[in-house]
Amino acid sequence: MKLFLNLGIWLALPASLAFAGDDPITLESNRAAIELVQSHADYLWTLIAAGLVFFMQAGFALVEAGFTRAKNSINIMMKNLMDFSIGSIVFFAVGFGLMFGVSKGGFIGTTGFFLSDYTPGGDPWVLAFWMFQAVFCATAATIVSGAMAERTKFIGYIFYSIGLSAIIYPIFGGWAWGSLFNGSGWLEGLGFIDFAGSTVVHSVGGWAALAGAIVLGPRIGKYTKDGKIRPIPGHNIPLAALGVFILWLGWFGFNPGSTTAANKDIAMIFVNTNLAAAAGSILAMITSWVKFGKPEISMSLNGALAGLVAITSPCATVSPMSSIIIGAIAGVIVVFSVLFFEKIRVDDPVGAVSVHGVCGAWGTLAAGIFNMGGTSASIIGVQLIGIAACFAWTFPLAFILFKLIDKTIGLRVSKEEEMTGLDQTEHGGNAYPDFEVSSYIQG
Amino acid sequence: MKLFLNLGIWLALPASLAFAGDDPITLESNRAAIELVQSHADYLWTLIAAGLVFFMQAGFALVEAGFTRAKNSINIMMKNLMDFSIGSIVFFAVGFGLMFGVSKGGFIGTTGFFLSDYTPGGDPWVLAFWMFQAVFCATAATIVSGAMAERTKFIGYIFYSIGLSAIIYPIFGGWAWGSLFNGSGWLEGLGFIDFAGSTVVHSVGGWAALAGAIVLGPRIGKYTKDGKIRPIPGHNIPLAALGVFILWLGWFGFNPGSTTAANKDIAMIFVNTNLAAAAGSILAMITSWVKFGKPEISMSLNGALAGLVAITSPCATVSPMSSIIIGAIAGVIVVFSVLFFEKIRVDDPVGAVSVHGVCGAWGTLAAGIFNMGGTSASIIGVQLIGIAACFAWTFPLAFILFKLIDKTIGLRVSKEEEMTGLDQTEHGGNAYPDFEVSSYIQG
Amino acid sequence: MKLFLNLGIWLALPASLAFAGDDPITLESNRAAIELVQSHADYLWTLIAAGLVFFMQAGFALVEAGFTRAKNSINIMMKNLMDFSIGSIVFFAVGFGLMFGVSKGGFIGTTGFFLSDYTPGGDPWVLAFWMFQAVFCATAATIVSGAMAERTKFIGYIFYSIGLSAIIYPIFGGWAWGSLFNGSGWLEGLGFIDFAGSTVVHSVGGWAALAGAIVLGPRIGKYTKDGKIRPIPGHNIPLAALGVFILWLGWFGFNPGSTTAANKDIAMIFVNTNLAAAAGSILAMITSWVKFGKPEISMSLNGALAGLVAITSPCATVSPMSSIIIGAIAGVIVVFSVLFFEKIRVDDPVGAVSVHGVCGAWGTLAAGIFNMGGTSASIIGVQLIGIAACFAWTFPLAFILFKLIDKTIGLRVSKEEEMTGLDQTEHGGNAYPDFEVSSYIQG
Amino acid sequence: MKKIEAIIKPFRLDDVKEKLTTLGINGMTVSEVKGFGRQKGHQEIYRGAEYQVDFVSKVKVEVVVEDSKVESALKTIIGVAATGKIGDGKIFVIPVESAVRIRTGENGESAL
Amino acid sequence: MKKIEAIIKPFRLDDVKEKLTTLGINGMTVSEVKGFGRQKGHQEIYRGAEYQVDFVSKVKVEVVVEDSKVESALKTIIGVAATGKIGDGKIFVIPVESAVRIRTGENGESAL
Amino acid sequence: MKKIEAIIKPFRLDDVKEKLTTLGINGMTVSEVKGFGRQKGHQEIYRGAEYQVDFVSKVKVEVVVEDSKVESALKTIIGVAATGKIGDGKIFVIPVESAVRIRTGENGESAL
Ligand SMILES: Nc1ncnc2c1ncn2[C@@H]1O[C@H](COP(=O)(O)OP(=O)(O)O)[C@@H](O)[C@H]1O
Ligand SMILES: Nc1ncnc2c1ncn2[C@@H]1O[C@H](COP(=O)(O)OP(=O)(O)O)[C@@H](O)[C@H]1O
Ligand SMILES: Nc1ncnc2c1ncn2[C@@H]1O[C@H](COP(=O)(O)OP(=O)(O)O)[C@@H](O)[C@H]1O
Repeated sequence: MKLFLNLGIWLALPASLAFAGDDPITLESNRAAIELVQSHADYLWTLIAAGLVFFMQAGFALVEAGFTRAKNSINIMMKNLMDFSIGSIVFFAVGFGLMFGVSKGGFIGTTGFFLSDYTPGGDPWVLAFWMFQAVFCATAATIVSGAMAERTKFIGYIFYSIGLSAIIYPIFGGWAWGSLFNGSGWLEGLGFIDFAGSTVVHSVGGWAALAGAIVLGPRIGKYTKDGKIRPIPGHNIPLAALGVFILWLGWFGFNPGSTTAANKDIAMIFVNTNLAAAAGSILAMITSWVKFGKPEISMSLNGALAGLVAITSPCATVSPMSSIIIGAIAGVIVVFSVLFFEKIRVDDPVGAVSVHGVCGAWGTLAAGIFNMGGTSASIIGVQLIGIAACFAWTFPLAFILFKLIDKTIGLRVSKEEEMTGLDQTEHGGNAYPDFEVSSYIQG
Repeated sequence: MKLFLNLGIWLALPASLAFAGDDPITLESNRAAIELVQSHADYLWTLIAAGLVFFMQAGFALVEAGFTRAKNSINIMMKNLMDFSIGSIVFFAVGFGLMFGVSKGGFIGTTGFFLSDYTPGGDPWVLAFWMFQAVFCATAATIVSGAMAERTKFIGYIFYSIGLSAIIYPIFGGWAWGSLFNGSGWLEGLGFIDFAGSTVVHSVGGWAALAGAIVLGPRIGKYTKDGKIRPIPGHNIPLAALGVFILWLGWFGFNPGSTTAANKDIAMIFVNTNLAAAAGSILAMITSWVKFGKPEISMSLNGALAGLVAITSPCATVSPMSSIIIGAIAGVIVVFSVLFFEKIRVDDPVGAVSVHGVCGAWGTLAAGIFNMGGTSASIIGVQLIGIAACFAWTFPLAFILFKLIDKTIGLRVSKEEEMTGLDQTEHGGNAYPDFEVSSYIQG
Repeated sequence: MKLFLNLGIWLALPASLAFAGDDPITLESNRAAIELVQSHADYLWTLIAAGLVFFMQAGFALVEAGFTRAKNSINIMMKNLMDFSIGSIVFFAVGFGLMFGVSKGGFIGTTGFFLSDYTPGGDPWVLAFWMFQAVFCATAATIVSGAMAERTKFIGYIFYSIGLSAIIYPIFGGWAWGSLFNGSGWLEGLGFIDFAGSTVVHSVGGWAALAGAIVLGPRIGKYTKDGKIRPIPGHNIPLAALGVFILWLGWFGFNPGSTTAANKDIAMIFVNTNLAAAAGSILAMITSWVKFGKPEISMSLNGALAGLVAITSPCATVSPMSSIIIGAIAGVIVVFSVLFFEKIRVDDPVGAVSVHGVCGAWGTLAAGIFNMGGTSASIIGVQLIGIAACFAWTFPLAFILFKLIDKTIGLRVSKEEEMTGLDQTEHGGNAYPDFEVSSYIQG
Repeated sequence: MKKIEAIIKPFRLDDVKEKLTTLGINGMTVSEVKGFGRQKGHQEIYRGAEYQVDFVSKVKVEVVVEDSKVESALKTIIGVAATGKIGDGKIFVIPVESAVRIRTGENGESAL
Repeated sequence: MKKIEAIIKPFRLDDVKEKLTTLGINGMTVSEVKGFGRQKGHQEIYRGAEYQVDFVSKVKVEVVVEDSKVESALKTIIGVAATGKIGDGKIFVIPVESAVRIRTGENGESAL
Repeated sequence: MKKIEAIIKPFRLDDVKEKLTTLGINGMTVSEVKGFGRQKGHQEIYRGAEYQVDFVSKVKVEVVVEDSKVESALKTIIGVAATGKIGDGKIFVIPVESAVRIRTGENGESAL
């Protein structure tokens, strides 16, 4: 620490200052010093925000575990731990380069693998930027876990996770955000607005989740022989609720942090993020109340997430009042979307497809409609192109990836294993050995 | 993101710089740049602190759920989710204006509803400030939830929550803090010291909680026919403890963040906050040990919160040593206060009245007694006026509000519903379907 | 708040500015203003980081509770609450002075007790610095709790906790970090590199944990009469996993925060911390997979912590690529280390000795081996001296401390109490009264 | 000797226990069970799907008594456990051939 | 009257319950039990140590019926609970001397 | 056939199980129960209020055996479950009229 505190102070002061003794203070040296201090604030904010987004991993893990059965909790924690861990390494080695490297025709990055853009002593900004982008990539990856819960082979999941972090997410991301670093994407070229990633992160995750849920098929017991829907209640609602609070907190890094600069913009982004989440949870609650006769919690929790996902794209370009509207609409959409996918026999235990896929698309469209700078057919058109491009790229590719895994190492566990629970069969463990746990819904 | 990173950089650099090409650098332009960078730091801190205070919602939810029975966990999560969500919208529409708008005679704000003080392109400070104030309002609202746990009708709770966020909290808040923005309160006019809200936030919440608990009456089974106290053990102590750790963390935003500026003051505030919490938990543990023969956990956890509440008002104006004393006394007070309210048949499952109401009052008084700048009869007198004003305003008003709700839509569930549990009757859910859960204490 | 917001603004602007009216702006006044703003950023970062490290207490509590039996959960929460609370007070009164006071011959500090280095109106840096150091001290203390879980007398544990926070940790810490403030340690004098404390914090905690586990002896039932190892499964794996996510988050304060300055260094430290943790968890998972035939979760979680502990010392002086290697090796080491200590009958329920002691030593060595500035026999030699000094100081001292406690007030509970569970016998409580809980492994 | 198995509503347990003690019945064994019968359970909603939960949580009280005490025990239980509402539960009487106290090896009624 | 105690695999419960109802059996009591038998449990790993979990989780269904229904009840249970795999469980028939409905005090078969 | 119901202290279960196996008893059913008896439970404190927890957690072991094995089984259980302390538990012997193995439909002793 010693070593570095000194160095710390040294760097903390404008470089020029280091030799203040000799160097005369000039207008220019002061200006340089000011810019250095501002850049320190930018680093601080970008990295703190990255930390908050990292914490969302815990939120996703808790929501998924809480909304599924006790016998699969260990498996869920492992998947969430691993898609962040593996995702970090893969994005370091491959993903970042494909997303932000010098671009081939706006379609794919070609440089910056293994963080080669950083050279000791060189400008460390690439490191701060990488960190922020890495947690975004992991978010996209982990969204899928929930939709595939309770029936996916662990090894198969790991291969999917690598595929998404290495290829599916980064390449699409480069189309929309490449120019944030060395790249330049065709989509951003058209003027596509997706400030913090309703489409780039959430829809990519959501559509991949849809592919996964379809390829897997529903859990045993989710539908009765005579085709009726059979709810499979989540085993720990307080944990799920805690997960949503953690995600909400993380979003205060996700959206405002996407400035990657400490400036005054973050205030409005912060407020918009909060108001949309609030409106989303309220409207989802009301909708569930009207439709089911009671204010149902899992829908209300999903509603908050729906509002957050929806505001992710427009958060920096719409007014607080618009944010409330955008979030509220998302809160209604998510309820009907969950029911819809359940009806068409896409078994998504946590509602990932509806929350991230559908509401991500809605938010991206909303960014065009509610744009403070005014909207136009062309602006909305470009947003629609972005939404379509995301689905057209992600869904088929993910579908193929899952099919491939299915045909090779296998994607779904056996009926026996599924009924016994993945904790025991995949990990040889028991999440709650001191409690008598059982779930009768096993087909 | 592209769009904004550029804009980000643009804003991140002193405005004047944007045209550095043309503009000559001057002493004044540098000074302006310095102030801009400082203001960026102020925004950063205010918003990060707001995020930490937001997270306290999760802490409150866990403490309340952990200290109550499994059969009411869903209801508790819903209440905590909703009083933050609804509170955000209500404070946006009404509360903020009443609290910080141009004041009528120091009693009530009259402008700034629906965040009308913000105009696109205008100074965004109001947004950062609103965000910070909104999470404070939600804190006051959520305190009450715990005292009313396990027997309150959900719809009735929602109406209370609106009433507190729209009227009770903001109007009193304006008396003490109005001048932080456009307002000017009569209480602050007298020189009332309540830096971060022992009274403004915690006592308001605590006295409203007292009113709620009284109007509701005790839970079935809390007192035996022959009038003996019957403890109703909380169902998940590890969750409750996690909640306290989260609250403690959140307080590092609550108190130091109340500078709403990135300056050196936050160091002492931070240290004082921590020392008071530590002293509170230790003394509460010792007190429980002496009184009950064992170091009891729920009291020790309450003790930490008691210390935090008590230091909230004086944290910026007392020495670290005084903070230890203030926290320690709070730790003792809270134990006796909990026992007292239990004896007089105010059934407060989590001790909200004692922690927030009583210790909030103690902390406000302590701010006068231990004031670093020296104290005096008049200083203490003003503190007492503030304490009294808070009770005189909050308790009757909240009492009326609860009575009103009780007479109209109803405040308490039926005996049957209470015995079955609110999760099932109010929300049609089951928090732990895979576990065999039961509580024999049902009257 | 009023009072202070004004003062806040006042301080927020460069002092000189306060009289801008009168004072002319000069190059020097601007330079002073710039430095003031930078120092505000330094305060901000140091305190935010301290908050994150504080939150690690919650992480440790959850990991320990999750990896042990339900019947001891209250006791575990109490220990974690108390070693932070008591540790804060003790470090304020004694520890900080011994660690950072003016040093007697590089061995022990002699000034600055009761935070006497701070005088109202004086430079508040000591407060920010104390806060950051206090949470470090508490981390070292709490590490031990896990290794001694499920059989330690509460009162005995409290005395240990005081001993470590007052003497064992601070004195050693002063040897390596004293010069960060008023001290000067012999170890840092040799050029010992331990940026954020793989040795100073983690190995100290780990070796003390080893002493504690040895003095206590294994839990009843851990080894069968015929000497076979009998696993005692943890009762709540989702909580344990949440704990690891929280610890990982906290480490983003622990390592980057150790700059105690807002500068560009934090970017690389942040990235290295994350990559090492990721590599650690992956390799631990693979190792468990190969050795046990299944990817085991408790090992994978320990692997992430192992990577974090290992990178704590070198995080600021090695490349991202090296960080991956360092973390990966830690992930393998931790698995074998856990098995080793189990085999030699050191019963460490959470693996604290392996994670913090062993991997802390590995990380400290790695700081020498992978040093970006190049390495040498002498650099590595000094690292080895530091590692050895840590063990030579901590283990015997802690051993004596535990023996002393054992002989006087007693360190271990009775067989009856252990079998019944500490929640009931030590705290008169029940962590999960609404659930049917039982553990058959009781000897 | 007979074993009396009473399936009752959980919140009646305290009173049943108390009253039995007054009869000089020194011991009993209790367990949580799920009951299915005329009392038809309730609806739950999860993510929009309603479903019927048929089982009602009940408590099973098992008490072994000498034949002479059976009658009074039955009366007592009925007396305190009855709320008059559907779902109050059942009592079954089952023959017990012998009882042993593990601690002492005592056999027969003295073992109770 | 007899008490039929069937120890079955948890996920067969729904069907057993359904089928018994069709026999006009209006009630039963269910509890979670741990079973030990030929079906030998499974291996678990925790922190590197493998260990055998002997017990398999089962469900115990207790249903008291008039003598005339015993045969059909047994057949029904066997019919739906059998999967042909080891561990399907057992059924025991135990005499019941009397049954009472707590709510009404009714005695004998009408109490069922 | 008889059903032996033994209510024992949880941590004696492993040994009881082991010893019974040596008698060639291939199966048993175990469940968690709350016991009430001479062993009087314990005090708990919550938020300052002390209260008596009357119930002690016990384990109920149910094993059905042919008549010939009853004696030895009883002896064995008493042998291993006795600690000499109050609360060791009870054993009750209950007649069983028939036993069926669900998997095969086998009846009688061969079903055990
Ligand atoms: N034939 C039976 N065998 C075993 N238990 C039964 C039987 N019938 C009812 N029960 C138990 O008694 C409880 C109450 O019975 P139910 O028919 O709901 O109401 P009531 O006791 O008023 O008739 C049921 O929940 C079940 O646990
Ligand atoms: N003698 C017995 N007494 C009581 N319960 C038994 C007995 N034998 C078996 N069981 C119960 O029946 C279940 C199934 O028995 P098992 O031998 O595993 O398979 P199967 O039913 O195919 O013979 C066991 O898990 C246990 O709960
Ligand atoms: N009459 C009874 N009927 C059913 N179970 C009983 C009866 N008496 C005791 N038990 C069970 O036996 C357990 C031990 O009995 P207890 O009187 O506490 O000690 P001991 O076995 O030494 O006499 C009790 O906890 C209870 O579960």
